[in-house]
Amino acid sequence: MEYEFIVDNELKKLNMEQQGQSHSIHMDGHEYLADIKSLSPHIISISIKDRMYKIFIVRSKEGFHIQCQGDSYFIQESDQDEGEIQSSEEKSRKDMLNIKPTMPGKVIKIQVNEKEEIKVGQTLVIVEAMKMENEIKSSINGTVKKIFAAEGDLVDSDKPIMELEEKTE
Amino acid sequence: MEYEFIVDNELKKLNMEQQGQSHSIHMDGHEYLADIKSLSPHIISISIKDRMYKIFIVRSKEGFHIQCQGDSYFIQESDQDEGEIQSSEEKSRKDMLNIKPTMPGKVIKIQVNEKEEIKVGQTLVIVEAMKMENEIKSSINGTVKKIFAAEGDLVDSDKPIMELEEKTE
Amino acid sequence: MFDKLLIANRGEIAVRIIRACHEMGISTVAVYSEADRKSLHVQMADESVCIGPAPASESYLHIDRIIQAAQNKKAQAIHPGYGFLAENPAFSSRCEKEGIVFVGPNSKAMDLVGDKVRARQTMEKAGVPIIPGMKCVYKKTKEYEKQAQDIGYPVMIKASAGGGGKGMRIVSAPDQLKTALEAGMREAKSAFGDESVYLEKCIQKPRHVEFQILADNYGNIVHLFERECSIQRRHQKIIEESPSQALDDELRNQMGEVAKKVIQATGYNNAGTVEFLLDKDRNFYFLEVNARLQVEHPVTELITGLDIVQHQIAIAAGEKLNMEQDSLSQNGHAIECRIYAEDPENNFLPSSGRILFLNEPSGPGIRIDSGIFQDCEVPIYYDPILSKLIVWAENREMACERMIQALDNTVILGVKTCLAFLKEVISSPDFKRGDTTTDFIDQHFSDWSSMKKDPFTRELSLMAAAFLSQNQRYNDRSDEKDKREGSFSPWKTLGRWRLGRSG
Amino acid sequence: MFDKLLIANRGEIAVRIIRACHEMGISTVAVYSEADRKSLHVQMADESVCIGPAPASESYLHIDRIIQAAQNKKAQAIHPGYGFLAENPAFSSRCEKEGIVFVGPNSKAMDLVGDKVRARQTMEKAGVPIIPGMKCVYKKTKEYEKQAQDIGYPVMIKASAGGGGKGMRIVSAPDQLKTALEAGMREAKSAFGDESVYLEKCIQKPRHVEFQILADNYGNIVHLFERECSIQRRHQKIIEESPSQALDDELRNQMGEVAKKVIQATGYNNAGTVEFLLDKDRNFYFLEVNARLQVEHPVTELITGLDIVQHQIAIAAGEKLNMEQDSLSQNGHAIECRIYAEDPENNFLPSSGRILFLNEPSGPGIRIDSGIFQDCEVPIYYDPILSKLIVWAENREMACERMIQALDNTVILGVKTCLAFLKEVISSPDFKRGDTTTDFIDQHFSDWSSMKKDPFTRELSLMAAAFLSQNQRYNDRSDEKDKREGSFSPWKTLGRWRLGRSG
Repeated sequence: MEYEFIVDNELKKLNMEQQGQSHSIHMDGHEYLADIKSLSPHIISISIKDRMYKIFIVRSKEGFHIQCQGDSYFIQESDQDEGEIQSSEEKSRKDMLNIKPTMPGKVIKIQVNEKEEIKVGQTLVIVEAMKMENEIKSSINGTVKKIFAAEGDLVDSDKPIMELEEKTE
Repeated sequence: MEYEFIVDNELKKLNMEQQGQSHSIHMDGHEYLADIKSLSPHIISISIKDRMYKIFIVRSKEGFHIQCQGDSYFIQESDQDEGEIQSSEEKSRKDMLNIKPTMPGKVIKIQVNEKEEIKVGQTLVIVEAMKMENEIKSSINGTVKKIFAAEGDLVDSDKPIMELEEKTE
Repeated sequence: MFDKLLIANRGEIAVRIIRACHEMGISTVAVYSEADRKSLHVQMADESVCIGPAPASESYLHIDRIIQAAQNKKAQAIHPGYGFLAENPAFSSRCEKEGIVFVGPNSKAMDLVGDKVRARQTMEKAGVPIIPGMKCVYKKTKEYEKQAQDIGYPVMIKASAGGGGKGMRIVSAPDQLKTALEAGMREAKSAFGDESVYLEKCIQKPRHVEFQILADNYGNIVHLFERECSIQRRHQKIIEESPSQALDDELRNQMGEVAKKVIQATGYNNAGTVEFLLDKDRNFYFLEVNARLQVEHPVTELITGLDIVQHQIAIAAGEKLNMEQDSLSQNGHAIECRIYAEDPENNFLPSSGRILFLNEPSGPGIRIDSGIFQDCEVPIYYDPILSKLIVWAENREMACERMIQALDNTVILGVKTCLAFLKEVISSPDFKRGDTTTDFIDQHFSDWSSMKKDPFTRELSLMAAAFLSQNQRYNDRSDEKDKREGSFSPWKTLGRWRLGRSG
Repeated sequence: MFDKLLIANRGEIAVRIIRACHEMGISTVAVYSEADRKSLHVQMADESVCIGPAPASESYLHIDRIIQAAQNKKAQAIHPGYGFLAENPAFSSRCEKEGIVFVGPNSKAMDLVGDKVRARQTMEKAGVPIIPGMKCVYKKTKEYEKQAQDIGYPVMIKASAGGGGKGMRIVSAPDQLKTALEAGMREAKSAFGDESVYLEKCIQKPRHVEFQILADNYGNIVHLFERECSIQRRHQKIIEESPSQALDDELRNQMGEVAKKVIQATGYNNAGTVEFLLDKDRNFYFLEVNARLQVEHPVTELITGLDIVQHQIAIAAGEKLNMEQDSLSQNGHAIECRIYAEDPENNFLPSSGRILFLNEPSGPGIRIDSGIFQDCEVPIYYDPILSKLIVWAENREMACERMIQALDNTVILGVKTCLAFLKEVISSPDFKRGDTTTDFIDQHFSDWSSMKKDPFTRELSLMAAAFLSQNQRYNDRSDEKDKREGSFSPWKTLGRWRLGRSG
């Protein structure tokens, strides 16, 4: 069976077929014969050539949260979030204009006003979470288009606090 | 709501009603006002008068496996196993005639034959599990009615190895 | 000894203190905010009292409510843990006034050492070496600008009222001073309720070496040797160890004696820590006294075999120290890693959420002081420390290897953690060599990214995801139940048969 | 040092050895039976080889298959753990023949001490006090009957080839001898592959005191002090501690020196244990040498700070002992509880099944050597030890309190365990007083029943069951998923933003 996943912003294709007690897997030109077993709802054991690997995994609606030999991964099924597969550049561009906190927190200080001109590196807003202050700075030259939050507001990590507009020269 | 449970061979009735954030519970003439919360799928926190109690619990088809402050319980819903509520005596009587191993294991030696007369305390069968031998002895005077297993058989804990018949004098 | 003690804290340290009390036969009262109803410390205490809404200012920092909880529950003593009210003299003097024993220093000594500026004055008088810098606090930016000029850039802004890196900023040029001062003051205010800050000369490439002290109420003082805590990010320690690689017995004795002098000069009692900066020429400077139990106290417990929390409580109850300096020794090597919910790839920003899966390591030489459990929530309101992983071994090399294995066996899914980062730090040649200075992270790991992950672990993870997609049985609860039912149930056959007896 | 080592065992001890190897940088090969594909030790090793069906005789006791696995994987050494082939001279001499280093004593010494009867002869010659009893093994029941008569009832039947209580029986009258001999021989055969048994005088109310030994390949021998292991059920230890309450320094030194003499007289090398019985008049008798790593070795590790497994491997690799007797000391107090899947209410009959829920304690002074994880299966084929809980504290009283708390925080659902029983033993006044003899359980706990449970915990359990019946959300997987999705996901915002940098 064919699977398509997104991991670390890359699309990965994988073919997995049951073959007796084992699974035959093709991926990125590699071929594996693996004995895969569930040890528990959240632990999977993969045996390849007498080597056993333990993968800790939790599935949520967004995707798979995984830890394997100290490395952490977040894997999404590609069909689930078609719109998400956009180029890294495009995504990073959108992020530059939509100012979001990296984590949920409280808006301590908004350092700019709507319509104000801003420069690269200028502090836009200070958000506090877990007793730490985080300054969010602009990465563009332009203007503040719209501010969605007020000082003292609790803000979520995926909702923009303000929207910027880039100066086109 | 009314609940009926069997625990330690006793039938226990319990009434539990939601009352705001709390639950009001009646049981054995006692009345409790408790704040009950799930901490995780297998941990329940019960708060009564600022005291918090942590109950570890897993539900299986047979019933609830529970540990609370070092004490272990197995609780069954009474409607689930109507037939199970038999008097202790009756149950223990049945157990005396149907010889089962206390745990799954291997039949090492059968010390009696079918139709053989047996006495209280006589060794009937020796079962080994986890490298330990367990002698199962008769608790009645009577005869061996039927033997279901042979030496070397792997036997389960809930299937009889032999059936006895009590001598009626 | 006390019958009942209230713990005015949360998380791993509250759990740690509750454990100590239970072992001493002391009944415990936990306090908690509305965000913490399901937290571990609340579940472990004998009694738990809700003291207000989630924000710390309305719960864990609310003196009146905590005192009231202690009085209602008839607790004879309060242990403040670290952070929150631990170093707040108003709280400790309030306890004294209400006749509740505060497990910590007397409020006068706390007041003195807590005011970093007055403490510096006292030390200078006592002949203890201090870092050049301000000897009083000012109101106006102008005055700070002048002081900074006198001290010479780079300067360090520090909160007058507390430690833990809160409010701390390095300023390397005059034009950054104003913004940094404002931010530092806001952070100080938010963390300690006092916005005073002062300036110190920035010592280049120092090691952070501190001495653990126990002092009873009768003037007996011992030090429990040093901890080195040079590995810091955002001015906050993340890895601590003992012994320090930089000390020999001579320097150790010398610093230990100075540390005891500091305690004596301030009239300090109970457990405390005297912090020093040690420069590369083996000069050491008094930094401050931490007037509380510290996050890293387990490191000292493992090398001395003493239970610092139990000794704190015994001292507070009026017992005499039952040890002499000469009877104490350092055995083996201990290292602590603080496991924070934070993202090392993103400047260690805190993370919050639900712990979806948790596996804690175990085995020889491994200690976990944990404040979490699988399926618990990590709230956004408080310090994001999840747990501490502490290892002990015969020597430093073995301790490093043990820590690397233990970190590998620590699994936390659902929130971001610094686990992979900690492992790389401990595994790095510079750390293994003991070349640890406070700029270690900035110097060696400023561009750290876990994107250097092993491509094979990524392939394995993809296989696991595919397997789970294909094979839903574990996600389908009813099927999981069937599996369980299929297995042998010991309760089915509740003991009728007895071995070798009449059945 | 070895590059690769094979562990010829399973369960907690295999896990323990794998950990030690990883810390030493040695690659590990696990072997497993078909019943153990999902077991912890298989998952932890670098490589794992299936060596046959579930019955031990076809897997963990199958010498050819284990040797072949070692050769295929190019393992230079084999660690046998305890039980299975650990004390089988045929196995160790086979290893020697194949050029594989056996981590344990040389086969000649193992042969000698493993034959309990020849060992007794050797000890008598060396002037070591032994228990009156048989000095050779016979074939016929008649001969045993005569010997028993000479020794005087009660007599003890013991397996000539092994320890661990397997094959052991107390016989108090002549008419029980024949059946007991047969059963003992069958058990001995099943456990060690050798049915030989012998008879000893039964010492009344002794303490079981043993000395841990390390001996390198160059004649250097140290003892790591004693362990007291008097608390036994079915002749198997369940609680061990060090120091013993019965020893003072004089007796300790005396017994320690005799223990070293035993090792010397037998030409023994690597780690081993010399067991003694100590009677109430402080007479001690040589019992046997356990020619292997013991279940209770962590107790000694905690009081000496030495990693016995790592030292075993170093000795096997030809390293010299890097310690002297005078440099060793006992620090504090350590207690171990063995957590078995067994039913203390039903004569400690083993239990098997699936671990439905597992919580292991953590915190200061707590060590867990575990062979299980949540959702693992406990197979019926092997020794039912699940894990070991070991605590360390400054003194015995504190260690007992710590153990009680730790037992309370250990939760295992799905199989029966001796947890509640262990807690009652440790809490009992007799144990606390240190009045521990090998008949302790029979004397104080023969009628133990957990039916003396607190009625209130029963009520709480009923409330929890009612709550779960009412509120199925956690049993309904889809609902649980919803809860998780609702919480903040740190991965949603995979690091684009960096603090204080251009976004």
